[in-house]
Amino acid sequence: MKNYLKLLNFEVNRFFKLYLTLIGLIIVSQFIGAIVVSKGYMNVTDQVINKNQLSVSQYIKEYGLFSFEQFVGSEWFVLPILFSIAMLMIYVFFIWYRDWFGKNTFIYRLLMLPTERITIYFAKLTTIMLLVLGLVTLQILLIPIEIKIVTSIIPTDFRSDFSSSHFDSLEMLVWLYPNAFIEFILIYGVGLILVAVLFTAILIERSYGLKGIFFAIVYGMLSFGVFIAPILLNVFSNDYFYALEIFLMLLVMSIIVLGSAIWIANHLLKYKIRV
Amino acid sequence: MIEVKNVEKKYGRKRVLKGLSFTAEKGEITCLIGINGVGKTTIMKAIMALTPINSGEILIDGKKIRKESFEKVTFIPDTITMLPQMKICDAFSFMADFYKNWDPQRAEELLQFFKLDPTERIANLSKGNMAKVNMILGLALNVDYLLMDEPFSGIDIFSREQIAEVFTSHLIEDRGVIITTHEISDIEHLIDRAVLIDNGEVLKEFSVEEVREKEGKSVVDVMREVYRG
Amino acid sequence: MKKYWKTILMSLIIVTTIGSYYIQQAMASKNDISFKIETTRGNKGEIDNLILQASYQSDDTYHRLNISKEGSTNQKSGSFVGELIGQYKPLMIQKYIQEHRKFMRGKEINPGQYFEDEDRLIYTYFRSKGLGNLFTLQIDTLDKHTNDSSSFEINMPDQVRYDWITERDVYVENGKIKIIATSYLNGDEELHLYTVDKNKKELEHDSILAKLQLEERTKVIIQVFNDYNKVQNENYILYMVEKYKYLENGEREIISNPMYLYNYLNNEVKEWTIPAELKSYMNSIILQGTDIFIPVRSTNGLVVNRYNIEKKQWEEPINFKYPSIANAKEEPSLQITDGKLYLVDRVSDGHLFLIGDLRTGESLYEGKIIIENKEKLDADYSLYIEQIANI
Amino acid sequence: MTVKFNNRDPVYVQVIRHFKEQIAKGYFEPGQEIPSRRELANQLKINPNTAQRAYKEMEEQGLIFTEGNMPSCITKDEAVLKSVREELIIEAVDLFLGSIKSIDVPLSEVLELVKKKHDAESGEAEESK
Repeated sequence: MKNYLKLLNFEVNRFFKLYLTLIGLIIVSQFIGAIVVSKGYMNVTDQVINKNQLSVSQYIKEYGLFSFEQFVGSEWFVLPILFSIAMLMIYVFFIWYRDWFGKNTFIYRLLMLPTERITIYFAKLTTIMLLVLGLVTLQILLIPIEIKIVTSIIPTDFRSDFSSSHFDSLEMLVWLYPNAFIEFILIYGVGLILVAVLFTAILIERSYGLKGIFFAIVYGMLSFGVFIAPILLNVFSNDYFYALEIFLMLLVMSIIVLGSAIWIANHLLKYKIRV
Repeated sequence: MIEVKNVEKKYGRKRVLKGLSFTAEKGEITCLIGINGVGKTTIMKAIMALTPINSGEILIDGKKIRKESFEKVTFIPDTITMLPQMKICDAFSFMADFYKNWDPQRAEELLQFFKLDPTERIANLSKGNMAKVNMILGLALNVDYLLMDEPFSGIDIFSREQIAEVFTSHLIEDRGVIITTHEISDIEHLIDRAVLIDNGEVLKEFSVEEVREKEGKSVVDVMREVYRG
Repeated sequence: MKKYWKTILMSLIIVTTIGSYYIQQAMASKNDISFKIETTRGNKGEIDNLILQASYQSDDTYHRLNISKEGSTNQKSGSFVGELIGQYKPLMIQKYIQEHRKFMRGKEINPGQYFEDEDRLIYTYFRSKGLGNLFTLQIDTLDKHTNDSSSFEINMPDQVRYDWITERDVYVENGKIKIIATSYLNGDEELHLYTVDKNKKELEHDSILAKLQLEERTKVIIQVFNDYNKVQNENYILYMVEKYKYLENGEREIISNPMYLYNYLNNEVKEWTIPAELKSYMNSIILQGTDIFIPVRSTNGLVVNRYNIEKKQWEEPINFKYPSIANAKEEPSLQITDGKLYLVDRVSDGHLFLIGDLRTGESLYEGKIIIENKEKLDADYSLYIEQIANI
Repeated sequence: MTVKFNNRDPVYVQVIRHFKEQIAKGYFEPGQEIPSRRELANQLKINPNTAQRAYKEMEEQGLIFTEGNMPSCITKDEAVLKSVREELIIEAVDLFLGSIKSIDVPLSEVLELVKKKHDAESGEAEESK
């Protein structure tokens, strides 16, 4: 357990500098966006009001209030999120391959540590989850600040009230920030399983070289197949099962998929891995 | 002792190790000798379970390798096993963090012996110095067995001499050492046992002093016989 | 431990932020609107096992809830858990699933496909067989006493080719299963009556009650007035065939909308004319047993006009007195089951909930549905009752 | 104290001969302490196991003795010392005879030459002192 924590901390440290730049990028882009979008809105309203001499209430009746969702939907807000997701997806692979390639052979050191080699797998898996949840947390913390920025630029009578949760405006955000905690656990649980399966696929490739890629793909599809088997089963038995039963079966399947991913990874790291 | 018992290994269809067997005693320096590509490095990786073997068995003190073994055996490959952006002192604290029998004093001693600055970044070290730091990562561990892959190849003459001195020091005494090399000349009188290897097979395994005593032959003479014969 | 400050710090921030975000989300939904029923008059027992499936709407918040005498339980709209336990299925279907879990497997949730009486529950399903829109009709029967079920499938004749078929009502009587269904084929709409002989397990008769081709700009809808949400064994079906077209200014102009009464027993279709003064209340027509009710909100209550189909005459209208609000923006929610009228209508301080006996016209129970957390009151909220069922 | 080892004779034998030469030359007085195994390995750049073997062999031959874990010392036994000197001289003579045999010169002539060479050298040694 102690080795797991040390390895976890070590992996986090390795990515920390890049992580800080990512966080910096998100903050800068979203803050600038908040200013730009709000200022842009105000300029437009001033022009329209002056041009056709409208009163504020007439303008509002005609063009409606500024809602925070207009900022959330803007590219300033969305692009850094997409960029971070892409970066993390790449790092899911890079977190392993960097140990093999590059000037050094750090994988030797990792595999020669006096600890179960599966600890390396768990440490890297937890690192990815920490990085993902870290950005999820960042966004939750940034929203109130961005609201302050917007409210400082757009006077109250031009904007709707910003109280309700802002994560249900964009399809993508509804997935990243479900409104029930149980849904949060399920979604990020599936995310964890996806990363675990990807890790095992990487280890398969690392253990069997060229034909390893083929094995890895087959393994990935197999895991996906097993995971959605209950849904297929239900379709072929034309809806024989109730939603709750399907859900329970999916739960069992996901535990099987996760369990097998870990078991295979453990077996590979112990007996089949090649440096 | 480390026993390698008829180990078979294939890379795809190419048979790299063909039923290879030898033993390395604790307290002796065993040298695997063979030209490049005969599978010397592969054997070492196999011993450390860094590469799988198709059949055969490798025992360390009678047991298969498991996580505790890594406190008793260490492997110094021909490239450094630390991150380039690490300082030498970071590398040492990493080792101290994970290995119970990492000996900081000995590491310090070796650093002074090799005249290296602990705050230096690994990336900026010369090839020779990098080899020395890599060496310290193994030597400063209180292990029973030390596997070194081509410790002398491709580094400057002065570093080579410094490293050779290590072999005559207390650091090696009563530890099992396996080193690999493809030119035996400069370390012939350092080793206890020689294992001549050619494309994945052991041609001859002998005690160097015995051969000198009985047949008055140097290792190079034996090699000439065996490889040409 | 201090060496690992980065990881520890990160984990702490993550746990606290996400934790507090979801606690705050949970809090937010906890103090959502909640209602309770306060009895003002009549016997309390009437509402004992009643559940009102309602939806609450005020400017931009909308969510569904179940109101009963214990209070109201929120169904977070589209909550995953609610979905899982089938909370959003019509109450009648939920009841069937509870009682006949095995029989109900894989069944659709449209009450119009079911027929129930003391000893049987019958389920009908038009299954389209892949491309070319060929259909088969599947009939499952559950014997409530012995609890075993049988099922047979009939291949619909070749000319039954539609994009899709929606069952509206099922009526079973001495071996004959009569299914009223609207079928659609690229825009055209037909109201069919399929008669299936239960013993011979074959389609006996397929008559078209109403058929309309889509002329160029005219639109057509067939509206069946029987209550969609409940499985009622009415002997009659009242339906209207409305033809209308859109004028340039987007207004809808009705060309014709004759209404017909179909009698399951003797297979007769008769045209039925609604009195002119009641025409504007057509949308709240309810057919129950052998009566057609048309409720009209009056200044101080509700007048329920009643037409007896068998006697073919309008009977004495029943009226219920309560301080209704003349031009309230909400329609009264009204449901008639087993001779009782269940009415929910806007009154000054909330919603009146009235249960009246249609035969005698006197109100059995009167109560008020009011918002519990007063501070949450926002004047122009609206409460729409989708269905009232006793569980 | 650097020694050039050849690769054909066992290293430990060469170490022992080196010690015998030192004793014969009087570099090591009887009873004098000699370096420990570890120091010797380091000085001569040889494998500690070899140094270990050499010491064991010398002890058997009585050249050195070690009490408890005190450092080893050269023997004081005159007989052993004398035999060491003799052994080396004989060895040198064998070597000398082996090499002049091939030149086929009468023994007396050779001895004459050796005496003259020896006197000249010892004379020089006298002046230089």
